[in-house]
Amino acid sequence: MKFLDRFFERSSRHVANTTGRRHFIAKFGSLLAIGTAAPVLLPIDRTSKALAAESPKAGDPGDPTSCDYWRYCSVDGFLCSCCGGSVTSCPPGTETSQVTWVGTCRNPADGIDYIISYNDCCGKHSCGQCACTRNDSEEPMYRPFNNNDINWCLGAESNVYNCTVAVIRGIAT
Amino acid sequence: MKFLDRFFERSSRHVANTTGRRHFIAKFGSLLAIGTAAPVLLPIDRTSKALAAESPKAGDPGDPTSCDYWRYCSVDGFLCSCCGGSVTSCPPGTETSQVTWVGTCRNPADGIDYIISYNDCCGKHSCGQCACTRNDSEEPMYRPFNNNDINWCLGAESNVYNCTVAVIRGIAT
Amino acid sequence: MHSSKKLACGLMLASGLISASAFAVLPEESVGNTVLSAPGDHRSYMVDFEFNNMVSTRVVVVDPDSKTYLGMIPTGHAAPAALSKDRKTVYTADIFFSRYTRGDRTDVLTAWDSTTLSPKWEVKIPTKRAFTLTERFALNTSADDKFVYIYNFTPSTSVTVVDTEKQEVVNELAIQGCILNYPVGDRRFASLCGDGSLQVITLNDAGKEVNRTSTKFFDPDLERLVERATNVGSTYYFVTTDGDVLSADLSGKKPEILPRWSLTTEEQRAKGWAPGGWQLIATAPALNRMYVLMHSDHKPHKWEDPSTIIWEFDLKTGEKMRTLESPNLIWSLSATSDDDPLLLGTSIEGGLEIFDLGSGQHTGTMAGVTKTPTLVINH
Amino acid sequence: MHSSKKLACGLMLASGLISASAFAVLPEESVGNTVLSAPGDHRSYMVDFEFNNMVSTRVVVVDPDSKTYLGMIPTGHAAPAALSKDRKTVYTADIFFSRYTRGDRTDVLTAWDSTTLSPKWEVKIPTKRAFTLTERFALNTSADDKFVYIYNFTPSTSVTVVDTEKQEVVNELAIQGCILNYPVGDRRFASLCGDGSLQVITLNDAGKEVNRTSTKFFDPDLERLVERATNVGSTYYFVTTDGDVLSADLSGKKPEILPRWSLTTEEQRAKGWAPGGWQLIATAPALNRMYVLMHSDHKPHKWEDPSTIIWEFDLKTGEKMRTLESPNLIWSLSATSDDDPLLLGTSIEGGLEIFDLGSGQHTGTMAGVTKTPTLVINH
Repeated sequence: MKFLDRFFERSSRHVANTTGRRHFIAKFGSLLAIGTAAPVLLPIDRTSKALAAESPKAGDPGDPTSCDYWRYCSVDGFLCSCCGGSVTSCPPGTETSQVTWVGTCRNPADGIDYIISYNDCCGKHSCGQCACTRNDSEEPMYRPFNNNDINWCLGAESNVYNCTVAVIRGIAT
Repeated sequence: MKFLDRFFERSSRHVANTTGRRHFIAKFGSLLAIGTAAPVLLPIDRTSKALAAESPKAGDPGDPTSCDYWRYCSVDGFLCSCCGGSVTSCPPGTETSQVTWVGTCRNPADGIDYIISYNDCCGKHSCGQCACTRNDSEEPMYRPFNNNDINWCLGAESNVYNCTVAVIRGIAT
Repeated sequence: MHSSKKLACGLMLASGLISASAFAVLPEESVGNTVLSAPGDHRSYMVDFEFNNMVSTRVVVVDPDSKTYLGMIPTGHAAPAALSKDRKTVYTADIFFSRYTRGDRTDVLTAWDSTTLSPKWEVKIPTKRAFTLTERFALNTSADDKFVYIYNFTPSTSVTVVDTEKQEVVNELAIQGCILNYPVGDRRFASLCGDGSLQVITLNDAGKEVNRTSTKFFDPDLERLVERATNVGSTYYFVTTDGDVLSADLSGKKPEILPRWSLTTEEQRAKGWAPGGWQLIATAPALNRMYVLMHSDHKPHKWEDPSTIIWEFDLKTGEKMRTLESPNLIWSLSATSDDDPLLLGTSIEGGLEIFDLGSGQHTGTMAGVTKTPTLVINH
Repeated sequence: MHSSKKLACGLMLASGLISASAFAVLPEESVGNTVLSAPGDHRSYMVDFEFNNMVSTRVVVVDPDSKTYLGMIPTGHAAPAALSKDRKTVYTADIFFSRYTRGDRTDVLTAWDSTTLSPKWEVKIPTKRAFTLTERFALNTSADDKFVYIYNFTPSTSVTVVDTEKQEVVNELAIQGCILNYPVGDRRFASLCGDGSLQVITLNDAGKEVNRTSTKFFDPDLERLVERATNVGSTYYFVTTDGDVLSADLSGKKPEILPRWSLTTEEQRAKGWAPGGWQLIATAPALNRMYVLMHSDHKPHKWEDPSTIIWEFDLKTGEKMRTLESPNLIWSLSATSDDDPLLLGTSIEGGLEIFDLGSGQHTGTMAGVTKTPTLVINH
């Protein structure tokens, strides 16, 4: 879920560690079920930008409770790692949405571009911790699966948004 | 309704223009219906304190959108005069609670102590404007009709609190 | 003891005081209720998303001339709002859960009286209402106020049609691959599609589809067109994230695509000037001018970032007329439709920024009237 | 084109990259769910009143040792919360309206699992739950966890009794003229009455009243006794706004009123020292000590104002032991019940202030974890 954390986090949270914008041919009308098929991306204008400021640590560098962490390059919402979950786990008592949006983030440790899904955790209201917006690879709403202005608690029993995880789904081509 | 506007209004809003604390023999279990019988007060230790800082205007001095206004000496909540209502009118679409708490405030214009009822306006959630707490004549909750830690939207169709008016109900003895 | 006798004593004592006082004793009062007058041209409605809670949200009603808070409308889960053309009704498309964050979901269209700010009626709608950062074109009325169009996203997309006379749902139109509803006249709305086309659906008086067209509008593989448009009558204006203006006259069954123009000179674009914001454009129909939130240091990831700088354009010539500046960062714009229009901006601090478009002057800020205002809308 | 083939290509390309990298390629992941361990001695629950919204409220669960946000429990309309003695359950007494701010009202007692933070069961209760600034003694469990007591205010006062084994309401006891429920042992609770008495009700295993006593406790015409008490076992401690401590042993059918003592010396009282705050007192049973929020410039209207200064008292001697200081204004206190207790304070900034009671040191602040925390409670 992308939201107005600009209202909350107006500090220098925009880190140019994304690999540019990518276009996803949205298949509206069919659920994008995680686990059955990974989202398909069509990169068109990949640009190499400065990596995150953190000094790389082995494999997966950075602080998952910081908006600067490399996996959050297209996140928009509250970080589950500050909300009782982790970078890949929903907080206690929340349900993972099975529908999601995706971004592509470059890991500064290996220079590889990973496909990251930003699954929303649902069924409790706004966690309110670690609001984080990084919009670089976002597309307008007519390409919804690359848009984070949408509450993606669509594939959950309750559509109420709590926070967002950032999960590696594969490597971008 | 008395609430934590200390969390919001931590400026110097406490004006010592009340006439001391007053005790109300609470009649738990029977509604205090406004319009049928005015609340009865038993003053015990009236003290004369400094009046409000405003220079008195004819009859009813002060700014009804300011927490310093003399009638608000025991108010706790959002001022309806900032919420689309007035000092005696609920905002559009809200319902007046017919159960209320009372305070006694001295009017700096005439030096008279008036009985003020603080009716809550109900059916919409927190107005959020002009939070104002002035607790001087408040009693603990075992004397509920002098307590403003209670949501007084009890005598309304919906018990959701929006803001509070301050209505002259008579003169205190 | 504690009877009305005691009070009578008090009143007698007070009578004694009156004579000694320069003022008459203030009379007893009763509690009144407030009813607003019929909405004037400038009345404004701020949609408050309440990011840090988002369950019970609100629309705050203000008068930007007197800078007065007029009241509020409680809504469910970041509801979009729309105004009837006759100004009598404010519609909100609400979601309610039986246990607030879980349980049974109920979606309703609620019709609020614009003078009492009370609900007049509601109708249950399919539990599909889109739950997004509030979109200006998610909820709209037909020009004759007969129909209300509600955008759905499940992520299948569709539009629910409510007949406001019958107060019932009369249709749900699939708009697969397309989003939102841009209303046109009495019986038509457009949607913006992922393949770069504009889809236009025409209804009959029963709300049934009688015509549907698809017209190429832009190339989504080459540029990003912001879906948050503005219109003057049947002509809709969109901007690309790079600063081009794409517009179309939607009055016919098929859109007439109008010539593309640019908000910026090549020099300005080279300096990094580009649009950015949420509802980043607005039009003042009486002036035939458009207002755009602009960034001088634009980067792709800033396309939804707020700004303090607003450029004014003549819609006839595409010429830049003036620059307006706000003391606070603005995220969304709206202009009034009368002959003495105001431009209104929602600040990221929760306030409303007010500009007089006759003088071009910023006339004031209503600070703190909302928490996270995503939109401001006007009659 | 846009099929899994394409992705397979990507994976092959990636394999090529691996060999050139010093690190192994990160594996694909799936989304997990978090389950908490059984609550330790220090786990804390902050009741967030959310003054600026108050519809969908919350309890935030934190670990003050690691200063970690563990999760949250969504509640309805400023619900009070209580913890079962076996630490397995968190109870909340919620109010829900069908349209959030209007419509049909439903009150429920919700039982949440303290490890999954998910609802285990709920039972509808009379739609009378008190809606006040959250009171510590509005919702409580019996010592054997069989009964939950819910305070009602309409403004008639009563206590709903829920049998947690049957998961049903088994009684509603009128407590006319009295407020709250201070639980005692397995089958008893007290209430504080407007005439200055303590009323004690004893129940049987079916939740029916078998005994009721009333015992004079203080003179409400002479002093104000803050209803927000604290207890060590069956002994309850209250403070007056002037700084006297009134306590009673409630283990028998009739309370034993204990000797009154003062928080202050005459000199301190003359200097203006007096207690003030919301939940302004707390006890650490293992130390047999009490903690009181104190003001040095006390005035009557400050009796609910926050403070940065906490005095520690030995409950056996009534002697003042230490002064603790918080960097932020605290409104409510709680202490843990273990042998290495922490003192916790909710700051008016929404944070949690943490003190180690062994050293008496302030060990940190968890900033911004709530909006308006009225209470913090502990196992």
